[in-house]
Amino acid sequence: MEQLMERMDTGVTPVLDIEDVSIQFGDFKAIKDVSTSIGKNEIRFFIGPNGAGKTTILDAICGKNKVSDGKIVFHGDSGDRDVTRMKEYAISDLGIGRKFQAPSVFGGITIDENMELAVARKHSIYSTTFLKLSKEKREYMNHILEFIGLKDKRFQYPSSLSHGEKQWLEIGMLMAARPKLMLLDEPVAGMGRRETEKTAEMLKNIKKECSIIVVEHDMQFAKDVSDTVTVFHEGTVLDEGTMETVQQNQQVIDVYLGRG
Amino acid sequence: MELFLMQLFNGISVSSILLMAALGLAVTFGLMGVINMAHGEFLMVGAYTAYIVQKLFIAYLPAGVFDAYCIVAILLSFLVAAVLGFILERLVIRRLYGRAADSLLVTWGISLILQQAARSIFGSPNVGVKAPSFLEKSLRIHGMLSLPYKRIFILILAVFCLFGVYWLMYRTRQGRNIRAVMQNRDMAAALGVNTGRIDSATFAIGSGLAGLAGCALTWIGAIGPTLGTNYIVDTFMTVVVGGAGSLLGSVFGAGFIGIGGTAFEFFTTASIGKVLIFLCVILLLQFRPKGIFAVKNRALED
Amino acid sequence: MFQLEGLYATYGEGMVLRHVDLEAPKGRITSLVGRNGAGKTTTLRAVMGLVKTPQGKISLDGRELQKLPVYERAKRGIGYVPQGREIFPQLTVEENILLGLEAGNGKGVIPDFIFETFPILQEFLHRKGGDLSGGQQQQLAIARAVVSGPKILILDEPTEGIQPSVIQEIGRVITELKSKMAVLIVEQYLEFVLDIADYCYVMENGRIIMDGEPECLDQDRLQATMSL
Amino acid sequence: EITDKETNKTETASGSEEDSKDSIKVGILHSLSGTMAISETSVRDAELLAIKEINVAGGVLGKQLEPVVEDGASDNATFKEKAEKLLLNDKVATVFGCWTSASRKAVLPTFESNNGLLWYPVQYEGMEASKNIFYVGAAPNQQIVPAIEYMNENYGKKVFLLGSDYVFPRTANSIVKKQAEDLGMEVVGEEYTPMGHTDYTTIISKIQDVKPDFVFNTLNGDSNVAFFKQYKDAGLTPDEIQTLSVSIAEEEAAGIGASYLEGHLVAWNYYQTTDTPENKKFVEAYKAEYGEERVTDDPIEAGYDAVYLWAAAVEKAGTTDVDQVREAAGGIEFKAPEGTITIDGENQHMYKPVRIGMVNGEGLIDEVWSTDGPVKPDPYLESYEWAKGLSNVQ
Amino acid sequence: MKTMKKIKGTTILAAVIFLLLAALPFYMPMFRVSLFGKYMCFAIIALGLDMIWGYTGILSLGHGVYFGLGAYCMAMYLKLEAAGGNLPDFMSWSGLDRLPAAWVPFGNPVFAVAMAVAVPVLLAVIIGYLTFTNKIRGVYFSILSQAMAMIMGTLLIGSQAFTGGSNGLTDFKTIFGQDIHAPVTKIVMFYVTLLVLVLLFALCRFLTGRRVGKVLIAIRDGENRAGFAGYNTANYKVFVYALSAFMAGIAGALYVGQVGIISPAEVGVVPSVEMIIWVAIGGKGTLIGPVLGALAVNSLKTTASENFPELWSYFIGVLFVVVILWLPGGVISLKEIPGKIRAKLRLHREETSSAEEKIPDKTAVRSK
Ligand SMILES: Nc1ncnc2c1ncn2[C@@H]1O[C@H](COP(=O)(O)OP(=O)(O)OP(=O)(O)O)[C@@H](O)[C@H]1O
Ligand SMILES: Nc1ncnc2c1ncn2[C@@H]1O[C@H](COP(=O)(O)OP(=O)(O)OP(=O)(O)O)[C@@H](O)[C@H]1O
Ligand SMILES: NC(N)=O
Ligand SMILES: [Mg+2]
Ligand SMILES: [Mg+2]
Repeated sequence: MEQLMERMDTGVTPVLDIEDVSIQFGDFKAIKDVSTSIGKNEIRFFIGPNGAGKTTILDAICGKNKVSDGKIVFHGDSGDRDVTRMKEYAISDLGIGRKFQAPSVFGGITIDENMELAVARKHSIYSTTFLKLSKEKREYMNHILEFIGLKDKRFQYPSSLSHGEKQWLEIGMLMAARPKLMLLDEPVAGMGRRETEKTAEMLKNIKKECSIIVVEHDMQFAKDVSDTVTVFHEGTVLDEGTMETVQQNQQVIDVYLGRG
Repeated sequence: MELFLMQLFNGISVSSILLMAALGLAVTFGLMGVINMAHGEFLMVGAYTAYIVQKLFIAYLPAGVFDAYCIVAILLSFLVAAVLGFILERLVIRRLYGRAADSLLVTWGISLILQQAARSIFGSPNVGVKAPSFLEKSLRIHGMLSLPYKRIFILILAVFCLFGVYWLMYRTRQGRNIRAVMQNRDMAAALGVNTGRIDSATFAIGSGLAGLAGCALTWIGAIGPTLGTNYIVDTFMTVVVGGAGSLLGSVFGAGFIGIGGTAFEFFTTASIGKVLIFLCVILLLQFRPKGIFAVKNRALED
Repeated sequence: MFQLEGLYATYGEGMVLRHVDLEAPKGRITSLVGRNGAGKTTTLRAVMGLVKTPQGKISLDGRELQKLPVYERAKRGIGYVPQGREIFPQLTVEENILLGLEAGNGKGVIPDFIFETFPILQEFLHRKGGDLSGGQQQQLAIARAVVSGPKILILDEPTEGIQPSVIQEIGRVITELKSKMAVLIVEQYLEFVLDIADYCYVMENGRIIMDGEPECLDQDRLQATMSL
Repeated sequence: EITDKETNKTETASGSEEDSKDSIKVGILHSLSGTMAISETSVRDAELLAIKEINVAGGVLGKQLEPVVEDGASDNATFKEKAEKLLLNDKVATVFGCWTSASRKAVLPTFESNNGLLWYPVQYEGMEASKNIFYVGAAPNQQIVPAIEYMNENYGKKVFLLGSDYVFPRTANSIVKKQAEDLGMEVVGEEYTPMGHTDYTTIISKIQDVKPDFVFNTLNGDSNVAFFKQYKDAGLTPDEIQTLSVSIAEEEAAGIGASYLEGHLVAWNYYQTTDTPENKKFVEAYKAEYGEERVTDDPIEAGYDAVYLWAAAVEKAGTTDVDQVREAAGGIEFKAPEGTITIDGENQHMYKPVRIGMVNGEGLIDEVWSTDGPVKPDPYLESYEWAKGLSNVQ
Repeated sequence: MKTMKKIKGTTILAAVIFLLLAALPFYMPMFRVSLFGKYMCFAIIALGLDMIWGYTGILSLGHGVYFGLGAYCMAMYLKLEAAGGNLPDFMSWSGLDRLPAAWVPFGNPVFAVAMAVAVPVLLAVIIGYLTFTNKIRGVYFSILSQAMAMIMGTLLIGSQAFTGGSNGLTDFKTIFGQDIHAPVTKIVMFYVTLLVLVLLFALCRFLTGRRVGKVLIAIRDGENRAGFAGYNTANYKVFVYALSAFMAGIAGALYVGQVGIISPAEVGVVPSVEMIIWVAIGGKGTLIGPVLGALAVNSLKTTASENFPELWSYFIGVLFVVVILWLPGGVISLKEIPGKIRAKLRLHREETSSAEEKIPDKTAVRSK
């Protein structure tokens, strides 16, 4: 709460407010009364023990999970919208993009076509039938392909990529859509240090255009890129603040970081 | 009232027959994911087996022991269909795991072949099978309310098979292996499960159950090359309404279609009844897109 | 002693492994590192028999495995933790572990040390594997492989998605296990793996390009390979 | 090129020029696969038997008959395709075939537009008389109408109509309803079940509920087996509620099992037990050809008759030309196993005797009543006052 | 580059097939030509089915319904024309004495043709909208569609007075005033069908080449993910489902004119499955595959059943099994065999060469 006040004071406008959200599976409460808010151009990390509820809350933001209580309000161009009752594609159209924990790209079309679907902003049947990608969009797409190192493989099918390469492709697709809010679930899992650093760099770059929520267990990476960190534990928020302050919290060390 | 009770029993009895006919499919389709269009032909194989057993009894054994054919027929119809299923799995089905639609087409082809084979071997016309005499009577309760022993017997048989399958699948190591293989073949193999053997065995069990059902069907219906086609759609509906992959679902599906169908038929006609119950199936799926007892799982939502 | 000699592997028409030689004796943690797409996963899948190996030898304690079916290799004592977890989503946690136990012809009870290492598995024993969180699934996958008591444990990026405190725990467990079995581990998390490994192979483009004890490896070259 | 084909086509299948060789092609078109194969394969067998006998006896016009067999596959469009193939490609002199009215209706335009000839061996609902078809089975007044009269006199006035859901039963029952009205009978139930329906418990409950004097059964195929097995299971016997079936002959009876059918009634023109010298010969020949196990029945016999009738007409015409054969056919008599049958030159149906029979313990059928002699065919039921309005075709 | 080349190969194949079809009346007897007219109708259905199955991953086991609706609409017109102002024969013996109101407008050919297209599309939109927004997928959708086929068949048979029951509608005399049995009429209908087939083929080519085609494939590969990427997948599915119904409806209308009969036996469960088989045998996920499949399977079925009237089921059954098992991509995938062999050879060469040279290479960089 204090955090929130602080940010309000500094005049940072939030893009997303999670208000008293609870999520239940049967009689198991995976998320209990969680509130937080993500500011514009902020990179927020959600960290916390396995099973704390990080993926669950990302699922809720992008419409994959039903929220049993509370609101998730997105402050976009079209005003404030509660996304808890919206369909996935509509949420996506608001400008919320999502990368999943397990890499998932479309296997039946080439890497190039995967990117093409992602980069297009108009999603109606009419536009996918009659409109071609603008030159600027194509260039942007080429740029991303280069950046994620898949330019040479662009006419191949994603099935021939290794795990790490698929992660990159998915991040690339996400970037291509230029969302206002990006949700990244373990984007650097299975990546080498070098790739991780490259990802960090990239995130800092796109942060200029959007806000990002990252779920990650790689603390080095978190330190490098996070503005603020929310620590989840058993479905509640244990702590929130900068990486430095959070790292000092004994509770966080006990349940999450360990002695290292 | 009497009519109502009679109708209720009719519904339950139709349900038990459906369940009996669908159990094998619940295994091969629900569990293994093979859209087995030849399921009906496994019913047929069981039915013809019962026919042959009966012929042999009449030809070689004294009339006094005729009724015992029933036990032999039940066992043999299971075995013959299971062996056939085993062979088919080894030759064909095993190349189709994970290719549901292809399995549909191939088994469709197999069903054509099996039907024609039945025609070549037994001729096109139906053949007659007599039920054992102790099943030919009915338990008269009151007035027109009487319960044929056949129906009661099939009900018991269906329940028995249901529990057998449940026990095998959820209470034994084999069953656990079967389920593991069906969910992730590579990983099951990497844990030392002989997936090939499990696949054949499971398909054989499913086919055997169909054969057994086919034997039971000889007491109440026709035995001919096209026997299977009469049941194939209904049995698929049964498995799907309840939720493929759930045994309880199949029980529900059989009850829904059996009791609902006979009720509709009672108040309208057989044709309209059929239309109405299928419409209900379509409607129900609107609310329960994966069947009533859909297996909910985080990992399954791609 | 586990050995790969001149192993080749193909995916359909693409050759992925070219002449891989590798040894992983009991009592030592052997690691295999390399960039994304180098062929590490393919190597482990080849060991397990999940990709085609047109040429080369795979042997465990002198017995050749490359002609055996997958399940037979598991029975001969390979425990496998695949990349991407591959738990059985509709089996309960308990059933998942029991499958592992039976792979090693173990019977009945799940040994306590599993639950001591991964307490969450005890708590969720009867939950469906597919409902677990990513990290929980990873823990389950490791538990499932370890519980079979294999002669060699092969792990593909076992720390992926696991919280830091549990990673330390996993490191400890693996170190303990090496007295009982050979361990071959594929990792991107270099700090972790170089810390626990006794011997290290570096792979690039489907070939082993260096090997040695972690301290002895040419650090510049290693860094260059990993970061290219 | 195209005009070439055109002339080719207008020549059609009459094909008297075609059989300048020493054989005459004749078509046989029945379902050898699919649901109707149950009934139709045996008719095909009978037709082949007749052809064989004729060939042994020297053929027709001194030429051997060469059967071309096609499978209608229980599908109307396939029947039509095969009919075209037989007429246009094989240029057969005539075709023996079909069972269901649907298949006959499907091929009718083909036979008419190509001036082909079809010999149809099965009893049917009437209301049709194409000059390209000879109807060897019973018209309604040779089966349904007398059967209802018989039941009315011997069993009572309350009738329950049960049939398969397709054209023959529905149309037959609309005739029965008119007739019942005329006779002062009461239709207490009317049910149709889809082809291949397997459970009759609900309908049997309805029958038990309304207690008719008899059930008039127009079920076809598999359904009969289910119905009669379950009828008996419900504790119903012919003594309690009699049934009369018009689509169960000896072959179907064998498939149902005598124990379930014993005592039930059927109506046909012929039974295997029919006592004529011709029938003795026919039954013997059929069994010799296809096995002791096999039985003969009405459609089988009609199929057999059809071949002989056509052969006689051709002999009389001295050619296989369709128009001339049709011309010659009127009045031709044939000593058939069922008794003497005569072609009615006007509507191309047969004069036939009518017989009510009862299924016995062996699954064979014993005659319990019959007309004195052949009955004149009346496909449009024009001689019955009550049947007015059933048809607008005259 | 590679994709360009692939497209070219199939284009040539398509062109060859269409040219062969166009030339058919010049080298085949008339009734065979009519048969191919029928097969082309089937090819149109197969093409539409491929759009929903091969591309979008929706397996419909009920497309006989849409085919039937198109066919029945057209057949009602033909039947009225044949009746020449009288009540169609089946109605009178089924107890009707007046033409049902629903039949009346079908006396107008334009209305009938419009309905042959509109009714299937409308039904597909309704069914599609409900099922796809309610997320009925995979085999559940397949079985649902099978239930539809069953319902359709049963209703058609059960309402004999309105539909002709199991006989269906047949015995047509004229179409648009022309003798329906006249060779000229038949030839015209043949070429109209071919033209429609080519046009629809081009339409599908256009769609699959555009981004919309990629979206369909994306839906097939991961519907949820396509949704997260911002695509309203239900809309796309309704669209493509309606498109396939549209094509089936047109095929139905063309079919009735040429074959001269439509009956419940042509629209039920069994024919619906057969339609799927044409697509699979030809090769789903390609456009020329299903066309080829429909033509080939039906020619083969005809030939086999003519030559082996009692044994043809064996041939067809074995064919399905063999093709699906050994050519999962359908007969169209035969064209990939040379490439596969080349790749195998390349692999083999690489294997042997690297086996020889790479060993010293490796020891050279070994560093300890
Ligand atoms: N569909 C479900 N049914 C039952 N339990 C569920 C379901 N989804 C999630 N859970 C439980 O909710 C808890 C939170 O899961 P979640 O995936 O959000 O964790 P997480 O924070 O993302 O963990 P990780 O870091 O391991 O990915 C876990 O204990 C998980 O088992
Ligand atoms: N199924 C497949 N079909 C074709 N090629 C594949 C397949 N899987 C992997 N490859 C290719 O094989 C190479 C090695 O892949 P592998 O998965 O073994 O890499 P890795 O070293 O495990 O990488 P990562 O660290 O990203 O998991 C990659 O270049 C990849 O493109
Ligand atoms: N004509 C008949 N029985 O369909
Ligand atoms: Mg997670
Ligand atoms: Mg890997």
